[in-house]
Amino acid sequence: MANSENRYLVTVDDVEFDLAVTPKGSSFEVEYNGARYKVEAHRLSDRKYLFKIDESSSEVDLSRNGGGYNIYLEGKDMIARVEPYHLAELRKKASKALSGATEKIVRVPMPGLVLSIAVKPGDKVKKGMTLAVIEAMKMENLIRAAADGTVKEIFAAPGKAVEKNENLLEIE
Amino acid sequence: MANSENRYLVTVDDVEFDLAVTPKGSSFEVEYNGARYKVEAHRLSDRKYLFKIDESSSEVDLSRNGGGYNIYLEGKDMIARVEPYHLAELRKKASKALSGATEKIVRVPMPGLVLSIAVKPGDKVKKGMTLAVIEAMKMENLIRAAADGTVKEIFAAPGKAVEKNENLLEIE
Amino acid sequence: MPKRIKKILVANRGEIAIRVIRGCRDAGIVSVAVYSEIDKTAYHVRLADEAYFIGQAPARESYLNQQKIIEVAKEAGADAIHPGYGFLAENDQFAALCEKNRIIFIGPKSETIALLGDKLEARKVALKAGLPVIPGTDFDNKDLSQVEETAKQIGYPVLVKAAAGGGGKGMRIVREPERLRESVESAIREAGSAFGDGRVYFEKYLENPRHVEIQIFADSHGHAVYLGERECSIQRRHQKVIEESPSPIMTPELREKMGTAAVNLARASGYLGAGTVEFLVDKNRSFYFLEVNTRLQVEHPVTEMVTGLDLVREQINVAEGHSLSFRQEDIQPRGHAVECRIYAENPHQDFLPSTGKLTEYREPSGPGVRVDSGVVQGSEISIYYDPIIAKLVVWGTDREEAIARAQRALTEYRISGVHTTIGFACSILRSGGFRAGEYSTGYVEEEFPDRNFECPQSDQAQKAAFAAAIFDFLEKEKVSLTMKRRGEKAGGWVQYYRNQNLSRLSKMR
Amino acid sequence: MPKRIKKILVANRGEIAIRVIRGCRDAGIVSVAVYSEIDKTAYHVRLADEAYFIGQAPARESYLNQQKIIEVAKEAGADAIHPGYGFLAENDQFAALCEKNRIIFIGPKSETIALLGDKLEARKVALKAGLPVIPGTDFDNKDLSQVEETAKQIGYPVLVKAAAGGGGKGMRIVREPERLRESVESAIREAGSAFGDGRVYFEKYLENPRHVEIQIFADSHGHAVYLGERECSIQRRHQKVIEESPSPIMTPELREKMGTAAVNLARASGYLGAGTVEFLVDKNRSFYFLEVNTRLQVEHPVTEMVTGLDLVREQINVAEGHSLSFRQEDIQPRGHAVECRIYAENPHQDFLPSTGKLTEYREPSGPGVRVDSGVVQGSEISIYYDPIIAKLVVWGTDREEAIARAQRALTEYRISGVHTTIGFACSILRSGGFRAGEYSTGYVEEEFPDRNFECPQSDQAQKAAFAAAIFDFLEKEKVSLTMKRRGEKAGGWVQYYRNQNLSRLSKMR
Repeated sequence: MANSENRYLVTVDDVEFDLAVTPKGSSFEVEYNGARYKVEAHRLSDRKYLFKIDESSSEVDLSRNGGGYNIYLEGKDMIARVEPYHLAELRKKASKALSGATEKIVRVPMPGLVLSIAVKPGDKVKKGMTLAVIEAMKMENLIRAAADGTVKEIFAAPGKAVEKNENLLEIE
Repeated sequence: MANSENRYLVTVDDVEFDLAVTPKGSSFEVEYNGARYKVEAHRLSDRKYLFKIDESSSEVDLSRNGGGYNIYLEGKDMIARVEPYHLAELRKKASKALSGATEKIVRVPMPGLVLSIAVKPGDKVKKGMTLAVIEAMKMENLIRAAADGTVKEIFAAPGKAVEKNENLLEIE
Repeated sequence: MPKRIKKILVANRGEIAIRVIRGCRDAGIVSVAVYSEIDKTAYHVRLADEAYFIGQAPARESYLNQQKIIEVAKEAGADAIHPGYGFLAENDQFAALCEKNRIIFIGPKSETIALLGDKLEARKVALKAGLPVIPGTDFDNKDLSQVEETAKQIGYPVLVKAAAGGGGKGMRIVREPERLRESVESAIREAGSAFGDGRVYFEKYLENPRHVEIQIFADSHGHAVYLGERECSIQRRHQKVIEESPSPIMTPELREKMGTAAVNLARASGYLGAGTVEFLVDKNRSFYFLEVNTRLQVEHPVTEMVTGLDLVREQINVAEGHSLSFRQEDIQPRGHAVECRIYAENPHQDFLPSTGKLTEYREPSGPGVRVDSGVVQGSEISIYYDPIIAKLVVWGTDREEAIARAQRALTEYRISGVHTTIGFACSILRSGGFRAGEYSTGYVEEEFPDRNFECPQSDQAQKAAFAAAIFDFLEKEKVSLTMKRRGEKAGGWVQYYRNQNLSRLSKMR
Repeated sequence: MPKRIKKILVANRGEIAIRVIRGCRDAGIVSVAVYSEIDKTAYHVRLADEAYFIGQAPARESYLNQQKIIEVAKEAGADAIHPGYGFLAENDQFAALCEKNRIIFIGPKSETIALLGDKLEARKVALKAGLPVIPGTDFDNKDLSQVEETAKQIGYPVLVKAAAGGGGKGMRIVREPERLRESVESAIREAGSAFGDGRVYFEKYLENPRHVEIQIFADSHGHAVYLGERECSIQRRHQKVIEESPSPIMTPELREKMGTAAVNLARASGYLGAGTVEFLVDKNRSFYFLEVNTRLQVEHPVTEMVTGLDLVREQINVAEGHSLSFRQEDIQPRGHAVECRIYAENPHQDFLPSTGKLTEYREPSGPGVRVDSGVVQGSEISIYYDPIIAKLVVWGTDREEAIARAQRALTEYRISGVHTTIGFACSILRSGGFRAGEYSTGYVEEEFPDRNFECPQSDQAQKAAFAAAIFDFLEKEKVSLTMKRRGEKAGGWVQYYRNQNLSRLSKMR
């Protein structure tokens, strides 16, 4: 992938798509599976768009549904979820780790700026609870607990610029 | 007409309809040309209504256009203007008077409350200019000049309750 | 003495009401719609010349309210009532009520409806008229001692059916002798409570036959004809979903045999108007009488497309007392027609009806395409009535062209707001068995055990992934901008977002 | 050697592009759309399998850009180009450019287009092939001395026409000898500047003839047939608006004569594919060759409805090098078809094109109705292209039924946002002369001198008055409430109004 900052893992129903999106003037370039596609998006009405992928057009109904999107396209209803690739990796690693030995140190998944730390030492956390918010890739990324535990130590502070894989906090 | 308060002169393109509208529960009774019609109005979408007149339904596009309405109905575009019957009478009398001897005294067309007087003695007025606003028949009625002239005297004041045909002001 | 019908009350709703209203308009006849509370802005109300309110949403308080409908017909001055299909269409009491009130019921006489509505009686009439019926017999419900002997003569598996039947109630497939008695007893109980008539009978159970039906028409002057067949074996939940004419298994000889049989039954029952004689056809092309539908069929447009006739208009013609406008030899079917019923159902959830508002509704059109629909954009699909949205009926010079056009039309269809059977229909039309014309009533379950029905586009998921990623990208840009502009007043970024980023979702022309 | 076409570029937009794309899809051929800047979300772009941008809105920068279209065809790997009608459809240079680039041009050979596009040459070919032509002659533009003598021989009135003609340019009706010379000279000047070709010729001017045309089809194996006629005499601004088949004046003998004449012309000109031979027919049913349109005609669906053929598919078939799929004796027209063109025009303002966004667009459907449209709800009608919105094509077993259905369908049509010719079409269809089948090309002007075109409902104004009065009543209640609630904060009454009074405009179900 040329530009890992714009790399996403999109899950449509149960199928995963690893792709990169780069704006090009008024359209986009999408890199997927080794190929590059030119994508134009035109708004038709309220929640309806015409997406043109290379030379092929599709009418797409698209609306937010919680953290994902409801999509209706060519007779098919789908649910799509979009994650920055790094976060998706982290999530997967976390759930894998969970099934083996629990990872105690929570690390920064991508270079960014710590916006807030939601916990303090001694707090009990549940799996999925937000631990910190990091601004990166032009968006707020929520760092969540991969398993239940208690916060032991915190290594970062709001306002701090952090590097990838830097220690964020420790849970035991 | 049973209820002159709800009597209207509706002009559709160049044709006049003298009718009365009475709300009846969730629908209306319209009296026209000696007959009574039951009319239901259902909103279909933004500017679109289903009007059911007795047993016959019509889809009607209806939107304001200045003082009137743009109406599209069964393939035909029309412009409708709705006036309380008394005002329409006054307007007609005024324009008739204008073509003969000019009526100098502007009278109150219906019992009501003077909301405002828009002119003062000595003002030059042009035909069509608003002279006063009277609240009556649950609406604000604009009293307009029927011809050019100069305001000579004013007989009423804002807040005053007025009777039908009471003198309002004089123009010379 | 022929009587000119000037005004028809259409005692129905949805697509069939609209079909009949259109037929009235084409014939210069005034149409009167009736509607329930939730149908007050329904399309059939808008399209009819007049419309009358008849009660609350539940059908028994409105569309099944015989007395109210008769009252409205009198108030409106309607000469005739067209019942469509469903609701009161096969109700002999309603037909009799019309007759009593001197309103023409557009359908057979009430006694014909009663006779053929009783499956056991219909079977007897068919036998008498020389039609092949499925081997079977009725028996005395009170003495079940000979049941096992009778079943043995017919041969297992046997089908237990209710005389007053319909909708599969009181019906049992029995494959082993030891389960027979309990099945018969429970069928009697079920039929008794469903129809107030516990009479049941046996038929030999045919495994996956084809369902082929003959359209008949009879007038009051002794003429009766058949208008060819419709193949209706593509079914889900034992209800037809895709029909075609001609049937892929039909030969001119078989058509003439089945047609003649159907006409014989029409004559034997004193039939009047449009009707359908349903047959089962086995692998050897032997056919067996199944039942008669004494009304216009959902799938009648398939016959209209190949014969060029307007069946509603012909119903009116015959109801007026005229002779049929055609003779048997005038019927020269041309080309091939396929109907796909579009239901508001979720094929992935066992065809569960899907309710909601049609936020978008755009029909296909162009060469060979006819859509009989009951809705427009903005219509609401409610829990109260049949979830049929429309019937897509497509004609082609041959079967291949008809199927190609049907597939094309299905991809042009746009319905948002409810689940539909469009993807399901696409799947069927492109499946091997259907294309080869080799399918029976068990086809859907056999071919699609995992219910994986999709429209032909293979890469919808990939397209959706691209669309979601780009949309998300733009949303994230928005969040980023928010944070960079913290000091600014609320709403600032929204403006910026709209101006700068959504312009990438370039404005509609 | 027949070549299978796998991919077709459709060098057009709007309804005809969609018609061809549908034909491609029905035949399993990949379709490629091209589009200008303002057409980027147009329906033909959405419907095609692929779509390529070819330039700015003005046609000469996009749909007439021959080089660009050829480039796109190569890039997309299209085997063939279908030009539709208009734009490049009768451009022999474009056809030649396709040939040069080894792309199949779906139409006649470039030299046939060139030959028949020159009206003077076409006239010569017709004469040679034995067709009756309107008495007339060409003459040497440089020596006008014999012009008066020639005109006298033909007899006044005479029609001066440009050889390269089209759209009425270079055309003059001359009723008196003293105006002849100046008319000829000005026609030469006009033709010269319009077509770069000043050649003109004479024809006798027929007063209010009927315009009847014959659909022809020819393959590359020497077969040529005629598919019956279309009557196209209902015109406004000298353009067809309502067409039907068969023509009300047609007899089997006349059809055979005209058809044979048209086929002879096809043979004489080495014709390939679909074409239309236009004739004028006078009161005595004498017919005269007018011109040949070397392309698919706007009104081709009328022929499709009565013959059951798919003309686009047959064009592709012939372009692939196959023989025609039917012989003359296979053509058995059935029933009657009527087409009403729906234009975005204001019939009350001299048919001025009307632009805007289609805020509502709902097509009619049901028995016998086909709509070939180029738009969907939300589409924009721009100043750049032909203002045709759609063609409503209706079939019936006879002329009366076809007309009744067309009238019904017109009343079902819902278009908001632009003026349309729907009311105009209603007026024509119910006018006495049209119903009697007695009309000529002068009909619209003769019958509707005051242009009072309306849909049949007589009381639209009264209904509008009721609607306006009720709406106004509710609005006034709002104002009254405002005044009674002066002390309250702004917006309070709006809330109240919405809650209390608009509930009278009871919510949609």
